Amino acid sequence: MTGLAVDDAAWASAWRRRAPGDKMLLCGGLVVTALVLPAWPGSALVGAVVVALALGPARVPARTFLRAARWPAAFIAVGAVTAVVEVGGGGGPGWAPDAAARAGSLVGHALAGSAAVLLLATTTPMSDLLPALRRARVPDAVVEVASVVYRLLFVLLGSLHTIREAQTARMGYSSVARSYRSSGALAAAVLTRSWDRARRMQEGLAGRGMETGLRVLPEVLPSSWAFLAGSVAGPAAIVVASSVAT
Amino acid sequence: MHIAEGFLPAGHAAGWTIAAAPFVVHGARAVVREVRENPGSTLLLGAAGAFTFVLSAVKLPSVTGSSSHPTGTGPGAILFRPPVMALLGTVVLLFQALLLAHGGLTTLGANAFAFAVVGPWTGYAAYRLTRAAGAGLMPAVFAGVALADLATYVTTSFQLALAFPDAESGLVGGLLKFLGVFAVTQIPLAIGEGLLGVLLFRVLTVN
Amino acid sequence: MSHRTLAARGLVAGYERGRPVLDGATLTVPAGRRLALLGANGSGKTTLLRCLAGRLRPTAGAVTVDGQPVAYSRAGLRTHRQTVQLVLQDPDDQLFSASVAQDVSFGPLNLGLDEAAVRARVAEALHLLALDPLAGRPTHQLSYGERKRVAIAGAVAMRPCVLLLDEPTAGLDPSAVAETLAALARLQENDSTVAMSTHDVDLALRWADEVAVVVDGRVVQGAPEVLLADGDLLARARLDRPWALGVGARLRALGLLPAGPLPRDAGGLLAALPPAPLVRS
Amino acid sequence: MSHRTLAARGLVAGYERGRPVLDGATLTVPAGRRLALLGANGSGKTTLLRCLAGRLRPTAGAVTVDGQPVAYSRAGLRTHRQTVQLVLQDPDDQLFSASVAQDVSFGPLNLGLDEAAVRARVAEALHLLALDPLAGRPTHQLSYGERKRVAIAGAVAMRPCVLLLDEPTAGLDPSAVAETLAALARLQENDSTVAMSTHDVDLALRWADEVAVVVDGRVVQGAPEVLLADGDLLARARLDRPWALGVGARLRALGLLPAGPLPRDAGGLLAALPPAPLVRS
Repeated sequence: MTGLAVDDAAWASAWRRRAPGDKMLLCGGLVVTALVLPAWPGSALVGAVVVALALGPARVPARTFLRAARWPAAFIAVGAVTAVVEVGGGGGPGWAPDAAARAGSLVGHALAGSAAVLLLATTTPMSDLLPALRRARVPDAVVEVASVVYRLLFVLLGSLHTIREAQTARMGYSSVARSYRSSGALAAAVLTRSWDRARRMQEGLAGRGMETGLRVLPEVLPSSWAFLAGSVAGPAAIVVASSVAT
Repeated sequence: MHIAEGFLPAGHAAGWTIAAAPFVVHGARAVVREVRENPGSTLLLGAAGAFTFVLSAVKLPSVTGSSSHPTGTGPGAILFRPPVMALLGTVVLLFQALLLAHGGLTTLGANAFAFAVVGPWTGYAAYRLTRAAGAGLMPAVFAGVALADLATYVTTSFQLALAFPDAESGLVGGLLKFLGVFAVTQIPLAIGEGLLGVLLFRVLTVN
Repeated sequence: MSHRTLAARGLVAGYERGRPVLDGATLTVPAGRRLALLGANGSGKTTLLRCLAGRLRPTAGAVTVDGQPVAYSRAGLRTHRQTVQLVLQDPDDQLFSASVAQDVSFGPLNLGLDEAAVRARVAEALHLLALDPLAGRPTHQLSYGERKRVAIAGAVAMRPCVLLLDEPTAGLDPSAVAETLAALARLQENDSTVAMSTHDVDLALRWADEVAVVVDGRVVQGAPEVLLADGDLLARARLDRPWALGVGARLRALGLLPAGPLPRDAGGLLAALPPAPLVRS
Repeated sequence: MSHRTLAARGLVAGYERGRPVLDGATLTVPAGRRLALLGANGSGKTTLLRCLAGRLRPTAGAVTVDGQPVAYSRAGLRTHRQTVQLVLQDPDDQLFSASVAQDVSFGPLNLGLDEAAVRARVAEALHLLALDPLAGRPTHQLSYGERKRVAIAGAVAMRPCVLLLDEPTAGLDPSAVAETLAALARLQENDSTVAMSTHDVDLALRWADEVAVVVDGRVVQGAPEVLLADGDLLARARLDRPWALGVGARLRALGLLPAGPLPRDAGGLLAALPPAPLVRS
């Protein structure tokens, strides 16, 4: 109920035990390839490869992947149409001269890029990515705050859903005015819960010897040479294929 | 609405990342200092970040029947101050990009500039100015939270207009287009988020 | 407000890892009788209660009140929520106002009642739950057991025909359990049908007129002394056998208990056993 | 790591509305024996456990380990926390990391151990709690009972001489209670002295070697079959009498139970009673 579909997919993914660095290299490479190549056929190829990897070897449920892609797709559609509408000139709004080509390019780049990020998101839990931030010289304190955010957001989302359900059952959302009052009480209740949680967690962790930070030992997720080679070769092949085609 | 991955040209994405960086680094320094002085504040800051994430999952009731979500940074800017929100907001954006597919990684800088820098600073300034003008706490909270929301979307529109100026009328035309699509529609929602902020602070001040 | 019969037929609901939590669950909460819903954690008790309360729409099957199926329209759900109220296990996720009276008034206010009527409802609900002295107290100062009763009062103020409670006694000490059960008895007299979920088989035996055991996504319903003596069913449901039935059966076999139903708790057993012989001091 | 005797003498602590929650509490957790701390909600069980664990400094009285009083200096508290670990009732109060193994590694890392030693401690703690299959799972996908066991594993990884648990079985279903008790037995064998608070008198009778009842800010300690048969004490402490002692006493008076200690649970009672006579079919 309170789970986030993308996060659930990441924990259940067949690539869960692959080294986060490997997956970041692959997805980073695909994002860059999607952005720098011409949309046709470059970004289209990236998109096809990403979907094939996600639904194939990574075994991300198709439903989760497509549902998650709806959000960026909606933004991309609205944004692209707005970008190629022309409002200057004498008459009312009209299409810019090269509207179709520009919109196509924009949509192609953005959809392929979004899909590549989604591949990383649906195969790698946040708690595997945060240690990578530490290696990227992000201060420990920041990484630790982020890891507490990750843990607590599920606790708070649980509270949010349950409180909203209780309010709904007691007719709290039966009119707009009541909805506002209920939402305000809901937000306030979640905020006081979050403070209370932090305070009690502080005692719990002090008892386990917390003195300076919240260091934990990440899992050992060994890197694979074959995967790394594929991660370099794949985008390179797309670049070659794209330049041959154009 | 955050700018999706790959939507901005590479130069723009890099430029906005550079623009947001000093604010986020400043926020990170503030957090590091805070945590060094008081190790327990890691948990409080984490709770504040989680609250900001969760607040953006609250449905804002709207008169038109369609529902939307608050940005969630306004109350945080007033409660935790803009420098801290610059960092927490960026962390929340990273989580939204990777847990909800809202926004992206190369566009993280641009989104952070709108959502974690301009929004909180505008909201906080509006809150302080309204207080300084002699208004009560609740009007100031309303102004701060509503303007934090609106400023975020105005900034997003500006970023998009800069990347995609109108073919005919250039930057101004582009700005009008994107404001029309992303910011004007946001006005009732900004008012809604302001109201939500007032209700939130009312409960907090009673307790 | 009057007792009503709430029922579920062939419910399929609550997918987890591709399999439904409930897979053809059928159950009746008979008007005016006490039903205990038994099952291990994760068996689907809460999912079933949420379906019965109209909070979760089953993917198949129907929920009915006095035989009428629930309509999942805005108006239909509104009616259903006034008929059936559910109180979940954790009180902290149901209390969201600053003071006890304020929290209990939330539902009646949303029903659009006038101030006097709201006050009357709040007073009645607090009284039924024996919470009158706490009316003005902030909710966060209350003990866990008190908060649980305030959460129940919030539902009771809606004057439901059927009140469903998820684990109302979990985490309570014996005296708080006794207070909660006494309050439920008053509610039942006040024409609300009460059903609760629990994994405490001893409590179910002592309290319930009927029990329903959730096992493998379905429900087996019957008399407490029959179902709770069914070792096979209890094992499948990962529940214990109530001690009173095991010990009672042996004592009956030894000729120490009179005919009739077996005693359901220690008090009943001691009353039914022969008195201790007088010992010379 | 080895069993140690943890004790408290004349503790005064935890003011509430001007009166101390504990007002002269004296208690011994004897090395290697199972102690159940009984009391109603709000009686001060948790305050007492927090004092024993060094989390709360009493305003008067002393906490000792093998007779040595705890020093409330930074170094003294650090030593004490390595000796005594406390697991709170709500697992979400001490699980802060997203993955099970990562969370359990927190304590050992704070002890300054190297990576290999930390991994060994994590594996050992998960194994003792029968959590090995969950090592790589995210905390937020676990059931309540699983999260409770992970919280215990986090404390066990510190290799405490004394492990204190606040209501470790509250809210668990019978099979989860059995799993938790089995894990506690392994810990006891592994040289950690285990004490738990509970308000379940039947569980205390079944599990504990000694019980300590918190009543009116003080503690009465003794043998389970003695204290839990003391109606006066139980009434003051707002606790029930375990059914097995009441029923057992009557059956002994009726000459049905052999000499020796009374059975402590249904299994023991059925084993001690004469077998049922064969019935013609």
